[in-house]
Amino acid sequence: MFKKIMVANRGEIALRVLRAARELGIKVVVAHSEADSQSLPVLLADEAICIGPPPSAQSYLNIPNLLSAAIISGAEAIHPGYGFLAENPQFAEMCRDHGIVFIGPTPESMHSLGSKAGGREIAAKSNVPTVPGTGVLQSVEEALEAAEKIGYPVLLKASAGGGGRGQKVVRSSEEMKTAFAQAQVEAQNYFSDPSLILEKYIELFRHVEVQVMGDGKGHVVHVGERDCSIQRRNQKLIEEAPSRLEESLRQEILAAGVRLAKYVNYQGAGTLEFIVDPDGNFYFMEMNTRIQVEHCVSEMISGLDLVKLQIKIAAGEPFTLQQSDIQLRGHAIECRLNAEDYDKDFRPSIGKIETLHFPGGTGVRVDSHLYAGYSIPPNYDSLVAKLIVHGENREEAIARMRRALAETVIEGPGVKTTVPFHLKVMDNAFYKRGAIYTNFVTTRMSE
Amino acid sequence: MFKKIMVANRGEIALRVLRAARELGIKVVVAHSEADSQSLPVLLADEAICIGPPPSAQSYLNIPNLLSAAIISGAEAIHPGYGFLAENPQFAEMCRDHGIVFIGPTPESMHSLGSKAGGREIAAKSNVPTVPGTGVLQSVEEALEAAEKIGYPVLLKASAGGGGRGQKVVRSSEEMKTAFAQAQVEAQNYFSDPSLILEKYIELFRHVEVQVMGDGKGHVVHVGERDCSIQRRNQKLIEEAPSRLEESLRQEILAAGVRLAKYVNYQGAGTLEFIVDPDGNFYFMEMNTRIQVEHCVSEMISGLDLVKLQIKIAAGEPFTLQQSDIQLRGHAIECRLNAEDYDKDFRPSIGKIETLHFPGGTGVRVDSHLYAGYSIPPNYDSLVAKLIVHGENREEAIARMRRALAETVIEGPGVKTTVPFHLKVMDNAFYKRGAIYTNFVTTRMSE
Amino acid sequence: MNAKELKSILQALQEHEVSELTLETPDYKLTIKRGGEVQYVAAPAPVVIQPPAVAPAAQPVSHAPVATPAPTPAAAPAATPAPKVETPKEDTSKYVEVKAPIVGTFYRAPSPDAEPFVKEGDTVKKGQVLCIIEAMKLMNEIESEVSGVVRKILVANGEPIEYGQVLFLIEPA
Amino acid sequence: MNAKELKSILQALQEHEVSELTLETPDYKLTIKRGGEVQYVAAPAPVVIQPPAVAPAAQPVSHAPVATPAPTPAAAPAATPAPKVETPKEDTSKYVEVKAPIVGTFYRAPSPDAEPFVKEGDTVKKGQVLCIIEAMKLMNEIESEVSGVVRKILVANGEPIEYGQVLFLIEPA
Repeated sequence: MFKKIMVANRGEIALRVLRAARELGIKVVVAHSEADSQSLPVLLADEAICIGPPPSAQSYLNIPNLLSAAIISGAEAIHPGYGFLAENPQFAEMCRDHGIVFIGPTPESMHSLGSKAGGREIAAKSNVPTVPGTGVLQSVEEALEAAEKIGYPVLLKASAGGGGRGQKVVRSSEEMKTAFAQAQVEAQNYFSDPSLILEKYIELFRHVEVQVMGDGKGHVVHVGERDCSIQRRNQKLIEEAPSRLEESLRQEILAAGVRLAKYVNYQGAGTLEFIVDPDGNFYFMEMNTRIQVEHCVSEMISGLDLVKLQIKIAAGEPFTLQQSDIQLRGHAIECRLNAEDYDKDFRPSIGKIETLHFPGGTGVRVDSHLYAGYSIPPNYDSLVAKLIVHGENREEAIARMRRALAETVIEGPGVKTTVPFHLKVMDNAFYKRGAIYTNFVTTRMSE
Repeated sequence: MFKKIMVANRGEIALRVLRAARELGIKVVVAHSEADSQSLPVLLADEAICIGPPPSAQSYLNIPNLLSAAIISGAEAIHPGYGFLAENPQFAEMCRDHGIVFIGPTPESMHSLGSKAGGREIAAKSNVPTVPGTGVLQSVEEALEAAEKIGYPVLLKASAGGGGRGQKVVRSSEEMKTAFAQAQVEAQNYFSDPSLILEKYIELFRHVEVQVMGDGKGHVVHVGERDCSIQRRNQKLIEEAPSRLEESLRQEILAAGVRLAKYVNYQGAGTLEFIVDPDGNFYFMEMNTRIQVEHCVSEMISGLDLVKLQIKIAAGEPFTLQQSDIQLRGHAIECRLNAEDYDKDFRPSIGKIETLHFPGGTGVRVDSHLYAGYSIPPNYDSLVAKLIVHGENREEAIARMRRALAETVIEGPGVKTTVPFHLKVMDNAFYKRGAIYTNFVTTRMSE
Repeated sequence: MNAKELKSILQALQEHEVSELTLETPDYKLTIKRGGEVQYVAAPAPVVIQPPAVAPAAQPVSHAPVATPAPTPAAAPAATPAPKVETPKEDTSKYVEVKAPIVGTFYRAPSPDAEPFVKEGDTVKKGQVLCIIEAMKLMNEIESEVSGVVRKILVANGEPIEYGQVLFLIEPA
Repeated sequence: MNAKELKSILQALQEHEVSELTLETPDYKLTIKRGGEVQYVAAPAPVVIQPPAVAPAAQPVSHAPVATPAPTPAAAPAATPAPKVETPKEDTSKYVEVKAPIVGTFYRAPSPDAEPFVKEGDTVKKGQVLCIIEAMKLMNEIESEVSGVVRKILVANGEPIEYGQVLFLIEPA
């Protein structure tokens, strides 16, 4: 096992990794920007190294500084968390070149799974359905032709994309030309790659994803699936496990996820995202080759520590966990508490936390880097806490989440959080019934 | 189901009951003394009623005021928590007389199980072994005769006692006369009843207890057992579930617990305490007819909410949970954080909490009524927080507890907690091996 | 001893205006002098010296951690009417408060049809019954502990009252 | 005791107007004197003396929620030597700080046997190489941004340095 690892991330996920490592007896170096020098992971770290000024591009995305920090501190491995460099094959490769273990999949599988087109190809080879669509399009003419075959509406997507960025719905051939040009520009801006693909656009669907863990040698297990349909502008806000799909469909999707991950000899923690339409058709979307924000709900129902498993697999420990060892129990829900003002269209809010009180009691878990006196820096994303609950069933989990949200106090001058949004969802009749598609926030919350 | 219940208790257990009730959609009245008017359960309550001045005798033990409070607030039931009136059959009876449901067993079974002598009799009838001993002793001569038969050392105990109070070890006939008189006085002082019983004194043993839930009509299930051997002056400090007993012995003890509880048609949550000697002999000690401080470890391994079950059973809901429905998973540990100065022989410490930070993350649960700005009143016991962890196995649970303790900050002028004690236990080689008897604190922690 | 511990020691010194501290433990020895040998030597000529104002040290406002809506005391204690702003002439500080010694229901009269025991403005004698508190079906008469004039009756007939709730204000004779 | 801890101790001393501190532990002995014997001697003419403004104390010292033992920065940033108390004549406020623009290992000389690029007291020109920072096996020369005199070298040869760490103090010409 490693003696020392470095976390190349910030906020709650840096703390999450630190906790897992500490429980394994591993020393933790936290690499941080100047804006995060008083952050909780830094304060709790065994060592902390400043790797750049506040802007991410110069710190959390600064590969030379991150590698130097790992080298001078003697860290044997780097955990990239999520976001930043977590899915950057080049970074993983440079880690390898410098004799540092990248806690994640190989650069090769990141590369092949990292693009939409690559993912579709692997899905086809492992017999996992994908949304009818194309490979990389060479021209708008090719796009028009493909759209005719598939039938409108269609979706233009950046081949290198993720997180819903750079996507455009096209409802007719008239719209195609402009949309194609715009999508190219966006793809270039967001992902430095203008390549586009085209897919059938499915308007109403659930976002269901399968959590897998693999040893890189063909052994893969799933840790159940999650429903992440409560989204706003393609950003997930609430996740739950298990999904509310009927059992046979659940099992089909879980099997498809494992099949694909086995096909690529996947190593470490990964997530296969599917869309599931109201008729029970499911399509593989993409694989996220990292730990995800919402991994906690899978931990709650399985009792496993997925980040520890990541570290153990990366350290070369034999991965002996069998599918039959994994017993899922009850129902878990996660609410992402963002520092945003729900009453003002989720406008980001920053400031110093003066009063902080998190809920406790049965079945309540809090993952947060906040502390009383901490100032939320303006440089990064707005996630400040994850509130996760577990109950015997979905009904109890919802009641518990409502109770826990009502106990939560995050206060300071100018600080607002999305707690009111989540309370509203927990009281929403559609949500309670489980009638949730990805358009929930826009169609089911107007009153 | 009830629409409104009253909590006749304070501190973390009042909060625990409030949380369970709130998740069930029940309004909660918190009865409180003048010293607790700013306590967290009072601040979170739907209603709060002051029932007396700070001394417990005039508030939390003031039956007329408590009943009046329930009546004027329209509460249909009273949850007594633990301690105070939780095991007072007279209170339970008066509740019944006033048409208020006492959330707990019937006054009759509390009465019969409440005394040592009664408990022994019931154990004998339900074929559960008890420590060789006597019924209530009429004289010191009778005590001497019994001690000769059983063999020294023997233990004199208050028949009405509990919590280790009013117990005396007698190692020879010479010591008996004085010890008998002293024990009588103590029994009178603590329990208003000088009746004594005598038992074989077992020096080295584990304290193992079985959690049961019954519907009052003969259906009883167990929720596993707990090991509570880490004690100081007969007060539990650390509890864990499951115990480290070998499986066949575990099953024997669990079966004995259920058998006894079934024999009395037990209703609600109860705990059967056993002592288990190094040779695997086990003896029933007594039954606690209430929810216990350490119920949380059983919740962690079972995923059940025992306080909700108590409320549901009291409300007359059918108790359909079968033994086969209860799947225990992993290992849980609870550390009781008391406001005591470990460096100064656990001297109580009171004061205002200025800085408070509780740990979070996977498998960590906190039950505490503390908040930043709260002043610990000097009138009640010193328990300020329960830190509970769950892990895949005992080793992970210990590592997690160590990690969680290290993240805990409870600070204020003059405020000390037992966190350092618990950290020391988590690092103790005997503890890690599980070589724990009730003399652990006195014999295994000197360095 | 780490930075954080030291910080809180320093803060305590400042709060309590301690100028010197020596602390020896098995682990360390600590000596601190605060304020130093700062001397303000005033010259013979007229000067205005403003000594450093001791900061009224940061008393953090203790926000109670409650985000839930305010309690809805349906049948409950609450009902004490909002304290009215007294006119300057009325000096309530001399009034004696009669508080509820038990929890129960407040009645101003011995029976629904009867006259109240007392009204505002009445003169009462020590030991005179002021009201009844019903608790567990028993009627408990509450007597005045002083002689004087009833100035305020703070609870309405039939209202539930909690322990220690103020029922009457009496101006002693 | 590392740089970060020392920093926060120094900050705390300033906030709480401590003039002297001595701390002895088995590991180290720390002595700090701040400000010295400050004397405000008023002149004979009418003057208004404004004593040092008390630190805006209302800033609650934010106790970071860290109960864990102090970091053990084995190979880590740390090592900034304790700032010495400057004599009144030495006004460090005019010095220019040369900070590390990258993370790496600090070298004062181009090779182990060579002379250091600069020594304290040396005069340097803008653009002159002051040191090397090795990062990912590359040697990065760090040049002076001003002309002046090297007053302090704050990092020892071969030490690891983090981003933004102050390496040199230069008094501009």
